[in-house]
Amino acid sequence: MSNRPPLEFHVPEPPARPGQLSEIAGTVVPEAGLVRRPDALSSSVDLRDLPFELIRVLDDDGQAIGPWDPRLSPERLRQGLKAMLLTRAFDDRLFRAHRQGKTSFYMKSTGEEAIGAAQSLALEPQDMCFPTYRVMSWLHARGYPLVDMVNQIFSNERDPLRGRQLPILFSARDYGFYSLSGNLGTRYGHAVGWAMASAYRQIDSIALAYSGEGTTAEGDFHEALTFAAVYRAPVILCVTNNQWAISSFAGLAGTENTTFAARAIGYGMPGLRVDGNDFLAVTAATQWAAERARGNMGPTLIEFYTYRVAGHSTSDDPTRYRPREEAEQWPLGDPVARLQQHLISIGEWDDERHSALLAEIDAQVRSAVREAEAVGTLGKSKPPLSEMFEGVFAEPDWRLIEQRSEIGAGNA
Amino acid sequence: MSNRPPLEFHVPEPPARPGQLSEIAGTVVPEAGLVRRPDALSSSVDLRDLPFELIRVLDDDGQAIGPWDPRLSPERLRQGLKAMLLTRAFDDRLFRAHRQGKTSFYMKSTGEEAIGAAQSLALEPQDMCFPTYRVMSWLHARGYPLVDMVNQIFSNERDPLRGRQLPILFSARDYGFYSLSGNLGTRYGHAVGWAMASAYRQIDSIALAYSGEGTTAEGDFHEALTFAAVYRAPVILCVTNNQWAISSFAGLAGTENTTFAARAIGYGMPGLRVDGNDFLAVTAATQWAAERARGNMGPTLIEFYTYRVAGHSTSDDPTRYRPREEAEQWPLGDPVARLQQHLISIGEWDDERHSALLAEIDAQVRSAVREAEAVGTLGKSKPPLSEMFEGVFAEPDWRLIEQRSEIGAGNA
Amino acid sequence: MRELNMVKAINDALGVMLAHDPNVLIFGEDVGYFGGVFRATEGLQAKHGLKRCFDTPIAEGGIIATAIGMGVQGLRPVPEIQFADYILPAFDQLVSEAARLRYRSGGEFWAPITVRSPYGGGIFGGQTHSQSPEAIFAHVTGLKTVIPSTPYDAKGLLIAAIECDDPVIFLEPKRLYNGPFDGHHDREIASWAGHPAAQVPEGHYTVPLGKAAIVRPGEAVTVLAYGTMVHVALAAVADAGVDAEVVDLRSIVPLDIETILASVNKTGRCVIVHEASRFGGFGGELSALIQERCFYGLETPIERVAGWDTPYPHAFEWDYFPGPGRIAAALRRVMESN
Amino acid sequence: MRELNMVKAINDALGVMLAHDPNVLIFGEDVGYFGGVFRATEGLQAKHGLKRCFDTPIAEGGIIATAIGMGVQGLRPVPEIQFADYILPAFDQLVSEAARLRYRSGGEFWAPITVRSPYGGGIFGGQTHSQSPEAIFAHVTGLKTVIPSTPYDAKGLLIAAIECDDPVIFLEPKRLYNGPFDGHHDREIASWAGHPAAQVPEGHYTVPLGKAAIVRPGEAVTVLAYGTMVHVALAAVADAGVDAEVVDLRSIVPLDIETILASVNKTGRCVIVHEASRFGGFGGELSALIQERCFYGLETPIERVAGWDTPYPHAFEWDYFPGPGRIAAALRRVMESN
Ligand SMILES: Cc1ncc(C[n+]2csc(CCOP(=O)(O)OP(=O)(O)O)c2C)c(N)n1
Ligand SMILES: Cc1ncc(C[n+]2csc(CCOP(=O)(O)OP(=O)(O)O)c2C)c(N)n1
Ligand SMILES: [Mg+2]
Ligand SMILES: [Mg+2]
Repeated sequence: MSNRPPLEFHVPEPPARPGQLSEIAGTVVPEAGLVRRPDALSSSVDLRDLPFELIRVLDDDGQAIGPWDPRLSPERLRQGLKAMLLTRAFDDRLFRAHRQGKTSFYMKSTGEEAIGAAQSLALEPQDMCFPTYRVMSWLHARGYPLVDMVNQIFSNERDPLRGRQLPILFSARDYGFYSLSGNLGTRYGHAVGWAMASAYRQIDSIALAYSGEGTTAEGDFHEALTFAAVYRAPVILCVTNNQWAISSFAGLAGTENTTFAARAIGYGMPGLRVDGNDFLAVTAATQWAAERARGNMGPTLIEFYTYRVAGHSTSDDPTRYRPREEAEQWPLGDPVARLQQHLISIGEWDDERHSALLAEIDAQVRSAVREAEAVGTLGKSKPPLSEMFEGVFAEPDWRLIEQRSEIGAGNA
Repeated sequence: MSNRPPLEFHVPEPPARPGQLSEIAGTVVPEAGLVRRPDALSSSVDLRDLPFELIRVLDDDGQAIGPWDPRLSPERLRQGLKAMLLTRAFDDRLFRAHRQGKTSFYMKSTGEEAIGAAQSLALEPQDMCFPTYRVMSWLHARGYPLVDMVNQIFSNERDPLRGRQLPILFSARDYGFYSLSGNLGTRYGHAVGWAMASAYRQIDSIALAYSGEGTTAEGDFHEALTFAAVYRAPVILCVTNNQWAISSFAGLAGTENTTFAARAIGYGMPGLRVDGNDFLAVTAATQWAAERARGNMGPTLIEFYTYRVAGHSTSDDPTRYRPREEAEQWPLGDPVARLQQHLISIGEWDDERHSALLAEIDAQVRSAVREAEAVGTLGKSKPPLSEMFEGVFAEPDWRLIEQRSEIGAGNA
Repeated sequence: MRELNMVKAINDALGVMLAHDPNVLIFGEDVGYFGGVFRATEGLQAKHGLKRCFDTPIAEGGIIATAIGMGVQGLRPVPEIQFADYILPAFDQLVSEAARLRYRSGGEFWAPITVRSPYGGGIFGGQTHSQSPEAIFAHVTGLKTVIPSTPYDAKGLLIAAIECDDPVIFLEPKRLYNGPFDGHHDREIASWAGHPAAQVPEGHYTVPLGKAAIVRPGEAVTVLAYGTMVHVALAAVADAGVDAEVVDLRSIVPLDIETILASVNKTGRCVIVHEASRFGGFGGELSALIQERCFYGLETPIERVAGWDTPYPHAFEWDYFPGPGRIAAALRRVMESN
Repeated sequence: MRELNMVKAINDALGVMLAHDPNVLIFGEDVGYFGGVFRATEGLQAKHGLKRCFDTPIAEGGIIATAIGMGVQGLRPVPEIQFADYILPAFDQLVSEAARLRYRSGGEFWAPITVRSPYGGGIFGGQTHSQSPEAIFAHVTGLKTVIPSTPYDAKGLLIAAIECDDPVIFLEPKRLYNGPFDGHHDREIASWAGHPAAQVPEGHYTVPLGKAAIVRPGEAVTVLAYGTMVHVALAAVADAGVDAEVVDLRSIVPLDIETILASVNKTGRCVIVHEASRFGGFGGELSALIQERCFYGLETPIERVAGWDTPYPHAFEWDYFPGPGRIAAALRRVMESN
């Protein structure tokens, strides 16, 4: 025993820190089109190789190749492109609104727009997503009114969430978008329960849950996977592995020697690992998992491999903890540019239409912000004070009634 | 969509319920000696097949075969046999003591004695186990004084835990046995922190943690695995899969299509699946994982496949939820009988010595119980009342001092 | 009307609701085939089917998360947590999710779940089968907390809780399952047989949440209690020979402040009793509320009788448990002082 | 002596302890290279090395479990929970394990851990970055709960907490990190510059746990507060023009009952202030204790000023926050009545 080196524990470190050479460009990326596409109703026992592959459809030239090509209509591709561009424009505008003091907080999805957009379009209106704050493209793809979103971000009188919630922690039931909250991971299990309720009620709605890769470390993640596996709930469980959790890299969530998708093996469910910057691959994987769920084959875990291009939120500066150039060198490229290139390469898009679309989106976002500003920005306008006491319970009890009147917010 | 059958969720059910034919005898058990034994310092990436095998050393004739044979000395084998027999005799005696009203609660390890006994002997005195209530054989293998154990079970004046804890929820630091508690799963992560502290302090102690298979569903289990994997902590993480969690069978923990050992794959650690009723296989797997831990290769997850022969505790009657004959039909046999058979087959044991040993053990247990009874059984004797207020903090604060004197339990 | 003990009354309530409302479903550790470690769900799976009453993995957070997700779709799940001591792994789900969902979503989503859990001591369950966590739930805005003390109330309150659109923590005093334990642990064990509140109507009825019951009217002093302590308080009142008014709160959120204030305004004296440890317990809130609202009518200080500020100690169960002796002593003190 | 703001004083305490005791180590989400989202651990990894101050997975239960295991081996871990709102996933580890380990093991094992966590409101953090969970910790037997209100105290209390052999919850009022916020949110933001309690000695010193500070002596009424509310109370006292004695509790467990009783016995009046919602909050315990022990000396009812019984509402931050206006009104009521 004495001739062994002393015990040590290991603290994972990211490939590079500010001032060090980013190694990310050197990440070996498998070519598009190579991963097999088994039948969606296969036994999970026969799918244990998939978590170590990377499903990609769009190749470097913007061509869709291989068995996972979902063969979407050009119309659908343009819808996706628009949703992604809108998300990006909206993010940029509202991030600036925060800098201008119009709201308290904002978070961008830059670089990850394909995920929410593709999945929103791939699923049915009656399906429900259990989102994170970084899949706003789900809502943009489904046409959620921009002005309502800005009203929420400004916590003004028209805020659909009545001034009660932090900016961007939306809730939009009619758009299949479950209530967000600041607590990471807590809603993953709600998706499982919701999916079980669909089955119980024998309605045809499935659930889709999101977790950041950092959040997979929470016990809630494991319990949700366990329940989903045990009851074969019709749910799609997604991990958006954007490499970063604030300042912590993905290795800190326990995947230096494995993948997030591989977690699926231990629960007896399929795990797919998918290029999250590839609109077509995201769509295809989602369709496959949805077919499986609707066929009573239970849950699928999908890891979307992507990159968080912006800072975590308005509260941090990413250049303090990672090389500035890392985002540009990210080898899977920009999801917007890749879909745009694909559309152009199949002759369904051109620069002119692109510029026109950008202008249209810009006008939409501007007008929504203008309209919301007219109502008021944070602190300049808010819902009636009585809203502070509503919604604690279905009906307020004497404490709330007393306190409401104590503060002069009405008796009724 | 409309031509699909309606959504359903699935509620797992055990192979048989009371009155149904037990299918357990039909469980296909792989032969002993077939599983490869890779180098203990191999990369986890090359070990992903192991969780789906079953490591067995003792064959049906009691011969030790294959690469996992730990080649233990006859002396060590006899030590193991004695620890297991002692555990069984102690369990039977104290279970009866509960029926006689001498204590409030008891739990037996019947059928699972090999696990704690083999691991206790395979690890070093300075190592620490983080037990469940079903590995008391760890203590019996290390010679914990029986009378102290009975005093604890009787919560009498000499109870080493000062009357504060439920019977059998021991703590025995000097025997490498961490404090038990009623809360399932909560100590799994303590083992990881303890192991990291060893590494931090550069002492040569590793940790071993136990979880029942039912308990693996807790978030704590996953968080412990994550921390162990991330920091490559020198810890052995065991799951004792005894098929039952009170009335729930193992499938309810999410392994109808996979194994508990396979959970390891998703964390990038090796997962071994081991015949838990085979003293030699348990020893060999533990030695392998210990070598790995001491070689700074981090944690190993080991699933011990075994069977809970008795009821869950003194509070339940297992014939209410499983066929009475299931235990006898368990295809991996009785760990005690199997080790005994092996010792006999190598000429190191015989019926005479066995009877002598049983008599010796019986006398030891009787004398310990008699001695503890002389001190007092539950309610007949207890530690001084002041002990109720000790140990809440390192030093009692004014509340405890006031309350202690209010109850007349002394001022100092 | 039949005579039922408390656990049978709870079982009856669950059976009634399963029959009454297809949206009700029940799950938890060992609740399915086995019928629960306290038999509260006995026979329900056999009668109503595998999908209406089933076992779960051992993961309390997951049980509550699943229930919330189901509740959001309009179901009324009634999850069981096997012991209230094991509700803590689900505490974040209850506080950050169940309790907050309606508020934060602007009313779009809510979680009409009823979390049943046996709680309290007196059964030699040691540290982790005896605790009373009601205070930490009472502090959470958005949760209701209900605690019955009789078979009749248990059934009626449980049905009311299941029909309530808010998340309810339903704590069942396990020491009362089989009989109205009055704390005289050295005397013969009583069963519910012959107790008036063990007369339980068949079928559907409710006891409203937020209404206390005056279980013994009196003029001299008000005793506030809930759960097992209601019966212990009644015994203490008899032992002390004081004309106390004993109020069974039945739910601590919503709290029946009117009944409490009316009683204390009448008696001018108050003793609060609970099993949970005293410091930071729910008795503090009750004491503060009464003091704020009845200050000028109080003759003597409000007293609290509660568990000591230690973990629940196995061998010292009867020293720890707020028994009739301690309550009677407090009653005498309150009557004598001033 | 240097002038430090509160977050720098905390950073200083951590640095002193890392240098002073090789058994101290620090970990939590983003605390390593990045230095924490509030910069409390800035520079510590660079100075003391990767194994003394490092990042963790996002799993609060795992963080505390790991800390307990380390503590058992004699280390003194100082884990950070990024926001106190996110301490709930670790609640079971804190209550069922850290708090109970010494007791249940008959003194064989204990967990000398100090859990740091920014808490409280006033920063437009919305529901889940603003809460004050101290009451649920105060109720747990076996945990200590400490809340500083100045840079000087923050450093001295944190060092005392780390050296304490019991588990300590160390709640840092995040609104005070950069300045002594007095609740006048519409006025210019103050920094710690020039504040006497921002004078922080170099090196090692302690402020004992369990000792309150009289931050403003007075005769007319006692104000009990902690954290941000100490400064808000001081402003309210000035606004109301009342000769109040303002007591900063500094730790709520152990509680400095002597100082509290001495003050209330002197003034005969008491206002309790905390940010957490009122019902079931720690103010109830304080009110009950005082009422029990100073009953005959109280001139007027003890008042509580606290957050409303709602979740923490983003747009209504200043309506919810117990500001100087509400506290001054309570002071006036208490002085006027009777
Ligand atoms: C329970 C909980 N713990 C900690 C936090 C603080 N926090 C907010 S976001 C974040 C990082 C999340 O990373 P990841 O899951 O990878 O999602 P991403 O932001 O990359 O989309 C942390 C630690 C929180 N919100 N909730
Ligand atoms: C957190 C928690 N939840 C529930 C229980 C109640 N309980 C005690 S033992 C048990 C079953 C455990 O089964 P398993 O993990 O398989 O261990 P085994 O008893 O088979 O060794 C349950 C549900 C508990 N003690 N703690
Ligand atoms: Mg991330
Ligand atoms: Mg088991």
